[in-house]
Amino acid sequence: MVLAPLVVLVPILAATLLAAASPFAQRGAGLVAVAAALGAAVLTALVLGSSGERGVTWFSGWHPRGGAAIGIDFAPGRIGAGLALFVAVLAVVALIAASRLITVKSLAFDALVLIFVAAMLGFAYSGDLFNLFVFFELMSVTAYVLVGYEVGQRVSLEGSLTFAITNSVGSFLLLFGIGLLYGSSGALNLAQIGRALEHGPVDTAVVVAFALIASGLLVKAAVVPFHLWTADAYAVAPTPVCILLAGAFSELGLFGLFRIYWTAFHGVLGPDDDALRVVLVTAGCLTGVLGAVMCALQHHLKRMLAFATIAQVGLFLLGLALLTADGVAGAAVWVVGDGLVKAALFVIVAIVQHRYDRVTEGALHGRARGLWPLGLLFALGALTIASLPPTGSFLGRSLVEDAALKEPGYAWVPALMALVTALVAGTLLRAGARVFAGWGAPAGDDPLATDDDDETEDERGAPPRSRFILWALATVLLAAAVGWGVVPGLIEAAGRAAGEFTGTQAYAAAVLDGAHRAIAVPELKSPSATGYLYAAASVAGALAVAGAGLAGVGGRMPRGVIAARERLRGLHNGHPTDYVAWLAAGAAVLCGCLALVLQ
Amino acid sequence: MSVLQITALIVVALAGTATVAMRDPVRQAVVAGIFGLSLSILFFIFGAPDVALSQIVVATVAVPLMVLLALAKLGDQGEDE
Amino acid sequence: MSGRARLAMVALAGVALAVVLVVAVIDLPRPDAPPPRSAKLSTSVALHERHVTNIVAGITFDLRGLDTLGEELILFAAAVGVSVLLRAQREDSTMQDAADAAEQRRAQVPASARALGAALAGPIIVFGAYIVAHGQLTPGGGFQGGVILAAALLLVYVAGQVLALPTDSPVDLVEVTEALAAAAYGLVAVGGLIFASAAMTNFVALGVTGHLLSGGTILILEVAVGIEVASALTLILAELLDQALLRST
Amino acid sequence: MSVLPYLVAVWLLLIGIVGIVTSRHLVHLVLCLSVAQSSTYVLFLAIGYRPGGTAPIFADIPAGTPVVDPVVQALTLTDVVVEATVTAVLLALTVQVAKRFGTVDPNELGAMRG
Repeated sequence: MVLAPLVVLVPILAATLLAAASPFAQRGAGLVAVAAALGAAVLTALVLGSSGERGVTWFSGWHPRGGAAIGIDFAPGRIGAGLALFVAVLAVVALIAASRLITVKSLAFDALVLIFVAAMLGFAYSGDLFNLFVFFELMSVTAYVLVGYEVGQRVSLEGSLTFAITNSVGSFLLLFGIGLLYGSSGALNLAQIGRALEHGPVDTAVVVAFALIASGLLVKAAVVPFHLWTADAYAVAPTPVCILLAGAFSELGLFGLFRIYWTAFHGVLGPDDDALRVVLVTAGCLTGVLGAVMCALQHHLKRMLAFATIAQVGLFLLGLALLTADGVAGAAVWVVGDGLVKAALFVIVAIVQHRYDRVTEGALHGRARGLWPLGLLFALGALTIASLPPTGSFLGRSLVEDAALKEPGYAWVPALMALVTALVAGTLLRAGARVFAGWGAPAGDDPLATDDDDETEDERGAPPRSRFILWALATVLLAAAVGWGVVPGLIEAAGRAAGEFTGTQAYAAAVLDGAHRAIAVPELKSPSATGYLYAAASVAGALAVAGAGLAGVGGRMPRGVIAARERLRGLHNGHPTDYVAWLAAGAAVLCGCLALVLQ
Repeated sequence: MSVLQITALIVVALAGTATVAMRDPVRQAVVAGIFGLSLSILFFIFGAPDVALSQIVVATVAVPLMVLLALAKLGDQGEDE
Repeated sequence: MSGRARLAMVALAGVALAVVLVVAVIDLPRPDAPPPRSAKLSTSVALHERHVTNIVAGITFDLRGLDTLGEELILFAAAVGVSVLLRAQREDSTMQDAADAAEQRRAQVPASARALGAALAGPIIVFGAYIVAHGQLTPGGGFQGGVILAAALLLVYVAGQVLALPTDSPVDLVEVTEALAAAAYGLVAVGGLIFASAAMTNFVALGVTGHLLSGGTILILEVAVGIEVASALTLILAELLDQALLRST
Repeated sequence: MSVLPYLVAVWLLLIGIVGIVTSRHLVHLVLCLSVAQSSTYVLFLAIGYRPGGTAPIFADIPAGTPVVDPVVQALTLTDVVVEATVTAVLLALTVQVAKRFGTVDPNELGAMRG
């Protein structure tokens, strides 16, 4: 396995060489960035193809001695390798979109995107806890800069600053947790930590270490109450960056958390996983519901998509928090399908924004009638989020539903997921109908929504030839999102990958002893009648929500509801100090809950 | 644990608190430098000379220079907050 | 949220976190526990198989070299990022203003100070280079030496030696150097893949433990990191300094 | 007394967070962040420390001498660099915010909200 290190090194070398060439500003060097991303995509595909139980690479060739690691390893497994492939594909999409959307693009932008991507790929592969932190920081630092790339905008700068402050605090919590864990286990390699803790007592240091690591990663994943920075940053980032942030960045936070859980903590916390499940499922529910409600209150299209991302992250967390291989398989399929749709929707919004210089529902009302084919694509994307069969989102969601129905006491999860997706998809449909068809009452006056002077300068006035590529990109992404659900053999592959992901002992044996152990592969079924029923409910709900929105139901709310709504919106006030206070409170609650329930 | 170590730890805790408590950014930059130096002394005492050297160059050269240049940029605005 | 509500919230959260964290740290093994096996193994591997006397350097640049690559890239990304964030603004104001201000400033620096700066810069550069090159033997290394080098370069800058040159070319030069130094680290990692069995594996003669030219690729990496750190920090400080100079116009 | 280093680490983390939340000036906030981050240095080095162990440098001590844990020192080195770079990026953002919008008070941010 010489390939895995190259996956990270290729974009890194391309980025540094691009930066070295930047003072000479050669035209066409942007192609180098796309080529590097394509190269990384091919390499990740090869790694996925060859990653099985033996897919462990030790840097500098320092293999573990007597079960103790001395170096750093890449041990992606099929889930990590698959996620890396997905990230690399999104990177290609983002860089192509960037070449059309950002006119004052410097080579520095391409270099930063490539470093960002390299960090995400390294994060997906690494099997060492501290190394995960290093890639996590690298991801974050580049993301702060990329979000604030359009320094001319007040909102971009503020979004970037808030993002940087809250995520820095999150990373301190993560690092503190890593320190506690090293103190208790004497190891940094995930597999070795798992073995060291396995037979020990569940002591407070271990539980608190888990809670702190979870807090740090949930900040990245945008889970309530750590999510407050997310919409501020995602709504203002350049669209190519949004594709990567909304499609993969948050999801990587969840991936990191559950990878650490399954490799390092499952052995010691596994016997109490009922309690852990309750805590994590609760967080997932809150995130899904809050994200969906906030999404419905937005008029700014990119901010709407940002809250849609938060809501979906809550649902992915629900699937993963079941702590079963079934849930992991479902979430993995769903994440990819959803990321593709999200990317397509961001591209569509960018086309509209770029054409009309506006990005709020009210200002765009009926203006985009001429772009009606794009409106159809947008509607298809919205319905995909409501898990229209046979899309990838539908397949992933029905797998998660089955996983929830298998767990006693979680039969209500499918209904909640249908509710959340209906609300999110309905909101998007409402916005699409207003923008592309001019249907319904114009969006109400929204004192808090940003005015339209905040248009992104850099995305304005690109050359006209650009449009074809963007349209093609949106179409291809949507086609991929639909096609993802009917890929032959996907269910079996996801099941095997999830079985491997959750096989704590087999992972440790592969990493530390180079030995092969059998894994338990979950039995997954194709979507059943129940799955179709929930999907139909979701789609119907989405249409109802859209209809109600267009009919102006939102404007005639009882006073109490309006007050509650304003309160909720007031929480997302853009003050980093408030956000950090919520973050600290969330971490305290998580640490306290876990310390109480797991002892 | 030796008296030296205990003293260094207490000094670090106090200097950290002072850094947070100092509301005026220029003075705070100075106190932060002292805090950084006290940390590096602590690292020396705890057998980590490499980290101590890094901490010295970061706390006495890199960060104060960056902060003071940034404050120079902010100018009067920063003073009266 | 009002200031008071926020304070109350963070106070509550802080107290709760304090209780949990204190209970957690009390649980940690006491210092008299034996050191972890991985740590003992790392020490003996670095000393005997990597021929370095400074174990921390051995771990930083070889056993955990991937972390250090990531760390260099964080620095690289930050330097590129700071120039992206600040440059857009610099282009708003005319470059001429900045150059004029610099010229004016230079005139204000007494000749004796400039001479002192120039005189000090030499020894500091030698000292920084010494620290960079001996990292595998004694405390110090690329990072620490690199910061010292950056300080020396800044001294030269402030002393007005460089400002006589056209304004952007030194910064460009630093940018290119910085990117190439970051690339060098990546290339050494790839070199391990080509000349040895795995990425980042040493592929240079290890030398005799305790000698200056020992440790194989570690010395190369120390130098690459030294250059990277010096140029990245110079770039960051120069961007901030330009900002400060702009204000005086 | 052997828990004292750990307690100092906890204290620095919490006081740093309190400083961030109560901050009225972005530069002050950035320095509070660095205080919070320094808690992790203290924690790591405290975990690696062994009474009687010397620094892990075999330039002038014989091989086999008990030393403190060198791994945590390598981690802390990385951490120190990360802190300096994050500080640089945050200060650059602060300078831009101040220059363009005339405020350094984090509570006056939030052009986009709700």
